[in-house]
Amino acid sequence: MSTGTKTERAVQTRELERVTIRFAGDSGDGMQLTGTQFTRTAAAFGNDISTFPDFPAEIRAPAGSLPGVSGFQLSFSSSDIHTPGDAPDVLVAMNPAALKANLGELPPGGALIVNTDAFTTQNLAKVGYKSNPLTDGSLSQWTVFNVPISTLNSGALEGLGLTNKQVDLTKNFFALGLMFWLYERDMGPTLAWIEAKFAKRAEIAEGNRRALRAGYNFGETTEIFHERYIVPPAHLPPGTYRNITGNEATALGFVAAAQLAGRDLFYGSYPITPASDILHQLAGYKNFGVKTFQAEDEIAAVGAAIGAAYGGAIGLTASSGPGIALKSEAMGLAVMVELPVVIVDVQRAGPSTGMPTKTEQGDLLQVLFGRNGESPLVVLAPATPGECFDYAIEAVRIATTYMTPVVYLSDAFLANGAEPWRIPALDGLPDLTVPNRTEPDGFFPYARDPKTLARPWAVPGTPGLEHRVGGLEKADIGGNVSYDPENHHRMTELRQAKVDRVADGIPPLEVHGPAKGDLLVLGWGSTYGAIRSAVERLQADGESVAHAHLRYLNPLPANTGDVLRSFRRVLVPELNLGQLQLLIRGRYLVDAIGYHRVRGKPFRISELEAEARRQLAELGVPAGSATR
Amino acid sequence: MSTGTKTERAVQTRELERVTIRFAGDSGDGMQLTGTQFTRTAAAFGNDISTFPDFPAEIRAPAGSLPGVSGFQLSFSSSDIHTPGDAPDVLVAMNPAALKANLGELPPGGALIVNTDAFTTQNLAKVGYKSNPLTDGSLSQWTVFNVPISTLNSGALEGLGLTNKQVDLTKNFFALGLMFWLYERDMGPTLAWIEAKFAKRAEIAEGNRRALRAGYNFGETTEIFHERYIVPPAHLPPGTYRNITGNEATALGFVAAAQLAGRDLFYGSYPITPASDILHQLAGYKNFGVKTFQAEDEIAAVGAAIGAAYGGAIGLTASSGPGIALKSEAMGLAVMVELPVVIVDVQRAGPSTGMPTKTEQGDLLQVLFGRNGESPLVVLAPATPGECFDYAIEAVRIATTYMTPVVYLSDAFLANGAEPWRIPALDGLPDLTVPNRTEPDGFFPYARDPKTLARPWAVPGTPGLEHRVGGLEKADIGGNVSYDPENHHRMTELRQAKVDRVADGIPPLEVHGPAKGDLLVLGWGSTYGAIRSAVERLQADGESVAHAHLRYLNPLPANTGDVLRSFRRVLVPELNLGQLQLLIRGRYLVDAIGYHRVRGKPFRISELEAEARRQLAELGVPAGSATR
Amino acid sequence: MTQRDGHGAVAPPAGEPIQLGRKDFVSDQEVRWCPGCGDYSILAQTQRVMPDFGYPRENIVFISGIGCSGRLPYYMNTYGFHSIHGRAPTLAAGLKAARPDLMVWVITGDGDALSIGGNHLLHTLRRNVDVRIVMFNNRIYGLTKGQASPTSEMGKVTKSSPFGTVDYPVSPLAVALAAEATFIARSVDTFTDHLKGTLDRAGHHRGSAFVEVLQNCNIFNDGAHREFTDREVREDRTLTLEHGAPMIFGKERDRGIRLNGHQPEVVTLGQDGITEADLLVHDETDPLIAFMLSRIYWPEFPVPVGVIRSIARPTHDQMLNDQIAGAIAARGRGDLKRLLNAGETWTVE
Amino acid sequence: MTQRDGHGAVAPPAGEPIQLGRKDFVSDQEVRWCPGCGDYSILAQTQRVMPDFGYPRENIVFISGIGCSGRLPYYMNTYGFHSIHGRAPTLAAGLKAARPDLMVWVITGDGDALSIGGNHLLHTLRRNVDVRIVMFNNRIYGLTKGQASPTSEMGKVTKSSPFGTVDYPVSPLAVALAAEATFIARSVDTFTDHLKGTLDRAGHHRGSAFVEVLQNCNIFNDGAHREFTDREVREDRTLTLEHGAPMIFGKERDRGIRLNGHQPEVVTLGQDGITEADLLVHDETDPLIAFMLSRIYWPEFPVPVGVIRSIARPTHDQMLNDQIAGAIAARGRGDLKRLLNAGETWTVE
Ligand SMILES: Cc1ncc(C[n+]2csc(CCOP(=O)(O)OP(=O)(O)O)c2C)c(N)n1
Ligand SMILES: Cc1ncc(C[n+]2csc(CCOP(=O)(O)OP(=O)(O)O)c2C)c(N)n1
Ligand code: SF4
Ligand code: SF4
Ligand SMILES: [Mg+2]
Ligand SMILES: [Mg+2]
Repeated sequence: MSTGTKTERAVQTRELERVTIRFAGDSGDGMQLTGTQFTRTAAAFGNDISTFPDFPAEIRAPAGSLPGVSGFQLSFSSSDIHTPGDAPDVLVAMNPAALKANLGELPPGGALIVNTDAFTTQNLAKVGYKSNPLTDGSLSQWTVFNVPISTLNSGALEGLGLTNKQVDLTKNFFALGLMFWLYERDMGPTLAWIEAKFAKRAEIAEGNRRALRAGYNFGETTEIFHERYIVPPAHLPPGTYRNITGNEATALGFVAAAQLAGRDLFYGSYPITPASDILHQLAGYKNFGVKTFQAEDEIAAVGAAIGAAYGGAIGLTASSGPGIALKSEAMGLAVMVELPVVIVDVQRAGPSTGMPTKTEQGDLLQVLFGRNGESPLVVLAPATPGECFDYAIEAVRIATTYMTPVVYLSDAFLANGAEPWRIPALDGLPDLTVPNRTEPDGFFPYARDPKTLARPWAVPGTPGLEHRVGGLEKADIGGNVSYDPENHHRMTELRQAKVDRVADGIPPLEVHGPAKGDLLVLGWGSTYGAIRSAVERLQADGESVAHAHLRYLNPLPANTGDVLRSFRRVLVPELNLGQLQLLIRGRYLVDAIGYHRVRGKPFRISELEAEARRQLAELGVPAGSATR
Repeated sequence: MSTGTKTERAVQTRELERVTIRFAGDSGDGMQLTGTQFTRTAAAFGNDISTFPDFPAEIRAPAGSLPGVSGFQLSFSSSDIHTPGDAPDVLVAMNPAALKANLGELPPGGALIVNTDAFTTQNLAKVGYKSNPLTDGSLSQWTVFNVPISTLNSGALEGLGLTNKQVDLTKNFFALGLMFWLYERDMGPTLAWIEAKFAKRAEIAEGNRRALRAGYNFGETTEIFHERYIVPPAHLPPGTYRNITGNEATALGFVAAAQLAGRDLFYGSYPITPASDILHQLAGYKNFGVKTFQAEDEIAAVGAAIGAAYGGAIGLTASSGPGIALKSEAMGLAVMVELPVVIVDVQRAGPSTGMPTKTEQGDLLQVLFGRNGESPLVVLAPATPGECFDYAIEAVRIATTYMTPVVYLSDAFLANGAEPWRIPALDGLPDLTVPNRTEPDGFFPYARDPKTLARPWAVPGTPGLEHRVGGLEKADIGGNVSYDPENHHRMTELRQAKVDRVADGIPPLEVHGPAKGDLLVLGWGSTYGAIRSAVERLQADGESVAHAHLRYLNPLPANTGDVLRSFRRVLVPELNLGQLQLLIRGRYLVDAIGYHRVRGKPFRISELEAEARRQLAELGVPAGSATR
Repeated sequence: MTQRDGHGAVAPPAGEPIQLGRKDFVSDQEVRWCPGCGDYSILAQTQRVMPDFGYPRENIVFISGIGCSGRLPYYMNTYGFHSIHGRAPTLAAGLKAARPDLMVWVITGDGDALSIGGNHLLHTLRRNVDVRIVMFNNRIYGLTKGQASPTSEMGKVTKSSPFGTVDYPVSPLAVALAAEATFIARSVDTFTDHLKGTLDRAGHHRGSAFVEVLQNCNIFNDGAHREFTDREVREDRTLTLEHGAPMIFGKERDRGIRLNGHQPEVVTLGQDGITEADLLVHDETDPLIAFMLSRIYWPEFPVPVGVIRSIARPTHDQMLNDQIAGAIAARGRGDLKRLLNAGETWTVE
Repeated sequence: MTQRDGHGAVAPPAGEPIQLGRKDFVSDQEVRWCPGCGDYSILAQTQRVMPDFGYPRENIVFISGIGCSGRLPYYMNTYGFHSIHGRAPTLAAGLKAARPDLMVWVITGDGDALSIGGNHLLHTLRRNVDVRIVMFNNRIYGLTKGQASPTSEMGKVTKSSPFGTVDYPVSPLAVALAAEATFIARSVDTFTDHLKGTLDRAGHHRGSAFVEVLQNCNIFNDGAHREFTDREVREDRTLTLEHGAPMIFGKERDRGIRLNGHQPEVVTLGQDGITEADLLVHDETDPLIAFMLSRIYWPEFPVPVGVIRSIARPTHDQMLNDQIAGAIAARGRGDLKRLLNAGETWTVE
């Protein structure tokens, strides 16, 4: 795993399989940008990557305060990875607050690069340090690199004529440059980025360039580092790649889906963290015919999406949990009028306002059941940032094929996390065209396709199909308002049956690992990476453990029950108190065990691994000696 | 069961245990009033009664049309009854539409009293009768009494100077009078009602009196009836009784609860069928200090209730399914701020606008799960109109004891159905006083009572307790905003634990019938009467069948699992597609079977009986030979 | 009259002019309002006026909320959507953005539009979404059987306010004006020709048109507007507005509205030497006149009916679609392949 | 000044007058707005003005929605409730109805109050709920990082409108006036004394008081109001209102507002023989003046600041509680036993 080489300055270069870095600083320190630049560079180099941006709810919390700490963790690797890493190998701490907030997660022996200039008495006091940790010996279990980043950086920028504040704003690039040196990375992509970004402000561009180079050169010249590290490119499947976050992939996926369907995309939305970026992005795609509508609230947003779908467009709306709660009455209307509306829920930590920037999987039962009456709709959940693209297309396919609202569950971790994404070839994407009804003969608004049970999409403007829809119960086939008791029962069952039919057209639940065995770990959504990694560790140890990950939450794949019953035990880790677990137990009467953590953070691989081992132990499987 | 006696005109009087009458006519025909008058009279006479008003959504649908038919079914009995009867013994049909809409439910041999005057060619055509059923022989399987009600009635009112329209409006009282004669009832209560109601309009009062008497006298003098019937008083437990609908009992219950708590009742609401009557009623109780607030929408209504609870009042709001959907975001706020708000959901048939005047149990999962994040609250459901009173008090007790929002699930059938209600003695009602926090020493907004886990109720106006609450996650004990990951997990668990604690203070789930056996029929809410009646029929046949009825849906009574596991099979009949069933299966891994009908109507006893027999047969229990 | 009615009438589709009559707009559904309800007349005028717009039936959509008024779409032989309480304008906004070729009407009630739906009304109007919003104002909740509405008068005894309401009523016209609606009008269910004429103007307006129709609910609020709409008194107690004409009213056309300072007052022509020239001249483009008209009411004043305001402003869907056309012109029609491959990419062989 | 400020000031509790200072209203929470945000000044003035009302701290409640503005209650050493987006007025209405003894403030933003919460604002104001609503208008969504708000100017480029907004902005004052708010005022974050004075007037008003505070968001909409609030220009570009005084403005106090017909215009004193007597005199009770003031803005006009409107109308909680008192007087205090036993009853022995 490590091969010694030499640089000019007789510094060792070690090869590592995987490195996890966390940049942490004040929200004003540009840590998100720093992390993103490193990520781009690593991705372009060919590493597999995974990132976890973690920022405060405050726009600008008081400088130097604990709530103001902004962090960006990225993991890059020469092998296939699924998560941004449980814990950093290297922590870059730009001030005492960043140190205090993050140190607990740096394992003993981990490297700590500290901006010593920020460790002033005042800054230390702000976060309650009684003495300076850099000097009081309390950091002895870590490998500490003390770097006066601010001083070195302002030295490098001297004479440029920038204000102190402007100079200070570049110090993150000094840190970035240093990390580039340490991991033998090319500064090219970042230099190009600076060029483009500050095209009109030459001195700022120059400042950033100098800061970056100064950091790099500091690594080159200082004596404090004895090793550099290289993480070789990963063996990713061939193709053209880009880096993508879940929100980006979601936006692109819906643009693509609309194109594949040959229809306009109408996006009605009201800003809310962490869904807003979808709006920002879609608003820029005007030349794709994407119509974005920032509504007065979430109800108006979904109402407008329903109106657009009624008119024949792809009606899309997105929000996060609190906004989804507000949309629920109108989602029920979409169920009743059977129109293809897609509702994206980028989940965040709840209940209520909760912790708006943090992740959670708390809305599964809300989207399944949070409407009056029997109101079934389809629920999908992509598992990785890249999959967000695929399931956007899938959501539109299902919505238009079955004439049903579809909920698409993302979360803050997926939304903001990034991974390399193999750009799909256009001809590999499905044809999503479905015809509008145009033939007046034999037209009935609630007549159904015998296979899909879809009713016709009969859009205004079509001569001879004039008809009325609405939220009152409809007569089967004819579609007029009906209070007939048996009709209501039949329609209620039909609406359910239609959603159940979707199961006919989806792939079976796949099992990663043995098809039968001791333990199945069942997950959904963004916990994919952590579960997969934990399961692979156990599998590497020879345990009879498998991973299955649901992308379809309603309806569930037809083979779900069989899969569950093929294992002695089923463990369902969720970032909630057991929502899928309840569903699985209720549907299949399988005594699924839950593992629940709601900390606003993704799972750590290690905790899932430990929990799985605990379950195996309970089953009486001695560690490492599973049936093979 | 029947003893022949003679009246003057040599008409037989037969004694019956139970009679079910359905009055049906145009919505303008006053059928609801007619039914209510008969109900009052029967109740005051001492019968057990149960009623089922069933009216159209339209205010006044076109006269004589099918959608305009309004019905009122009542059952009165000399024994304990639980439902308004599966099918009427007597159908009073005021016009062809009423006949057509109701005939299907009149069993062969049933009595049919028809207003022949309304069977004009035009009226027949309106509802698609090709020929007159009164003369074409199609009614041969029923006992038909042709009465020219309109003609007879206008004859009786001649000379009073009323307009034709006014005269026509009294014909329902003619029908009522006739039914009073047929069932040997005293006209006194209705005459008194007329007196009071039309105190200021003497000629209208006289018109109604004459119509009533004319109907009665018609029975006395006509030759067409050969028997009269008497249903003796029931053996109800001693006490003072009144007739009460679920909505009335709900309103009274909350007024009583507020008095018992020594606090003001604040009721924020937005009108919606079938919950509006609670507003109408509470708005009249101003001298009880009840403050009603007709808000601009359901969100404002629950927001205001939260504000009032924050101020130390009993904060109450009510709606039906669509309005509850709108309230869901704010209900999540109530969970987060842990304030005692009670949310009443008078369920109606859904999804969406659905069938607004019809009943259903479709909102159980909505109120349990229809909020973002992990957002637990308490859910109760009274089973009979009378219990609506008790559970209003219970809802307030739980809300204030545990400082938690409580959902109270009623439905259209409970809301509008009536039964005799034994008025409770005041000293039998619980003391609901809970102190506000006043002591500043050691005050923390989120410190918890060790037993109930309730946080203190610290209302504005209390010196020294100034503090801030809100929808962001709170630090344990201290209550400041906290983004600490472990704190969020702990608080999420604490909120859940608090709701779970409620189970410590509620009665165990009772089993009516054997404690162990073949079949348990498990229900909740307004299906109580039908289930109980069906189970009693089976028990009378010696089957090993029991009935258990949940009033507490969250948390479930502690012994629920044990009860379920004491039976070979569990049947869960619900007016939805299996909501409690899913919950029970998921929680207890019991293979509960569902019986689901969503027809906007209560269950028939007979269908539940049949279903239970089917289940027994599947278990291999030969009919009538169960283990005893 | 420079600025009135925007960019001319909403354009019906090009091609053969369509010859339709009132009957063509009558659906096969049985009408289910209470006998005597004012809604019948509004429906009749709506059906009568439709042929004037030259749209084929299939290009016309009626969207309603919940309330008695909300049933109207069932009776129109066009496309129709009976949505949920208060939200009809949101569906209309989405539909119109997606389908600028359609003529979209919103049918709503005083509760639907101003209570639960007040915010959508405000925002739809301020955006100038190209829809015609017809609000049936019976000053009561009809469908839910008689509770107070936001236009119910203070102190009104209703089912929900047995001691009288304590809520000050809102003026629908004032709300529309605050939203800077580009077209605001009022008519009365029983003023059949006036109503038809008003709907006609609304139908030809480009942008949001808000029409308040005073409507009688003979079941729960009978006679709500009777005092000034009854046949015998209506000419004396209403003020029929006409752009560019002085504000004259009365059976004898001898009374008028004059500004005293900037306050309106009722004057009698011929008295104290007052002539037509002293009267306020109605100007549909003048916001201060619109404001004044939104606040005068019986009994202090005659009730203004007709077009209160009509100005031009680009519509929401037009601007939205212009942006799209502009973006396509500037950047070319979006190319999916290019989009997916945008930004930094790298290739793994 | 007859009708102004209702029934006099909101009454603080009787008893010993309370001596509190600004510091008493500073909570122990660290303030977390961006450095340089206008919210700091609004907070400071709010804390400064509190002692003037004579209420003990525990009788004051601040309720906010979501937004940067929504954090204010954390910093006030009173009772506070940080509710959900747009709904603060609803909580305030319930609280005030239940507890008329409390002084209730609502803190909101332009998005919170006028976008998602627009309807609650309208209804709270029309009911004259006795709360003071302070709306921080930075013409942007701050907390969600820079989307357009309902007060963002047309065409504004924001994160959510990279091609410029197509939504016509609303005037908060016009909405308040349409709701017949009994108190309407405007001030500016940096006009510290004026702001304090305005809050003082609002605090003493009985009934709904709506105060728009123009606020700078230096992160997402820096300089939104700079053109007329910068120290050098503010006197020339704002119009400070005073009841009963002519509308004069300008560093030299040589400019004024005059009505031309019923249209406002800016005039220069001394030019064309114009004197103070020609100018419009501000009258806080005159709705037409309020309407006119709600529509004039920079650059065509100076921006009016101060109390636009102040009239008297009974408050919602007062009427509600009067009904209760009346019912008790008429029927006696409700007797639970009698209530339960009301109507027809019968006894089974
Ligand atoms: C979310 C929701 N809340 C409440 C209702 C009940 N509801 C139906 S119509 C209506 C008010 C009707 O009043 P208005 O808009 O004036 O119409 P009208 O019936 O008078 O024509 C109400 C409260 C509903 N259907 N949905
Ligand atoms: C139901 C809901 N929708 C959306 C949001 C997200 N959100 C929070 S604040 C805000 C707007 C803030 O703008 P404004 O009211 O102008 O306040 P400012 O931050 O500018 O002070 C939004 C959209 C939310 N918290 N809840
Ligand atoms: S209730 Fe009133 S508004 Fe509704 S249909 Fe009847 S008369 Fe018309
Ligand atoms: S984002 Fe704007 S409004 Fe919010 S705190 Fe920062 S400067 Fe103030
Ligand atoms: Mg109405
Ligand atoms: Mg703002």
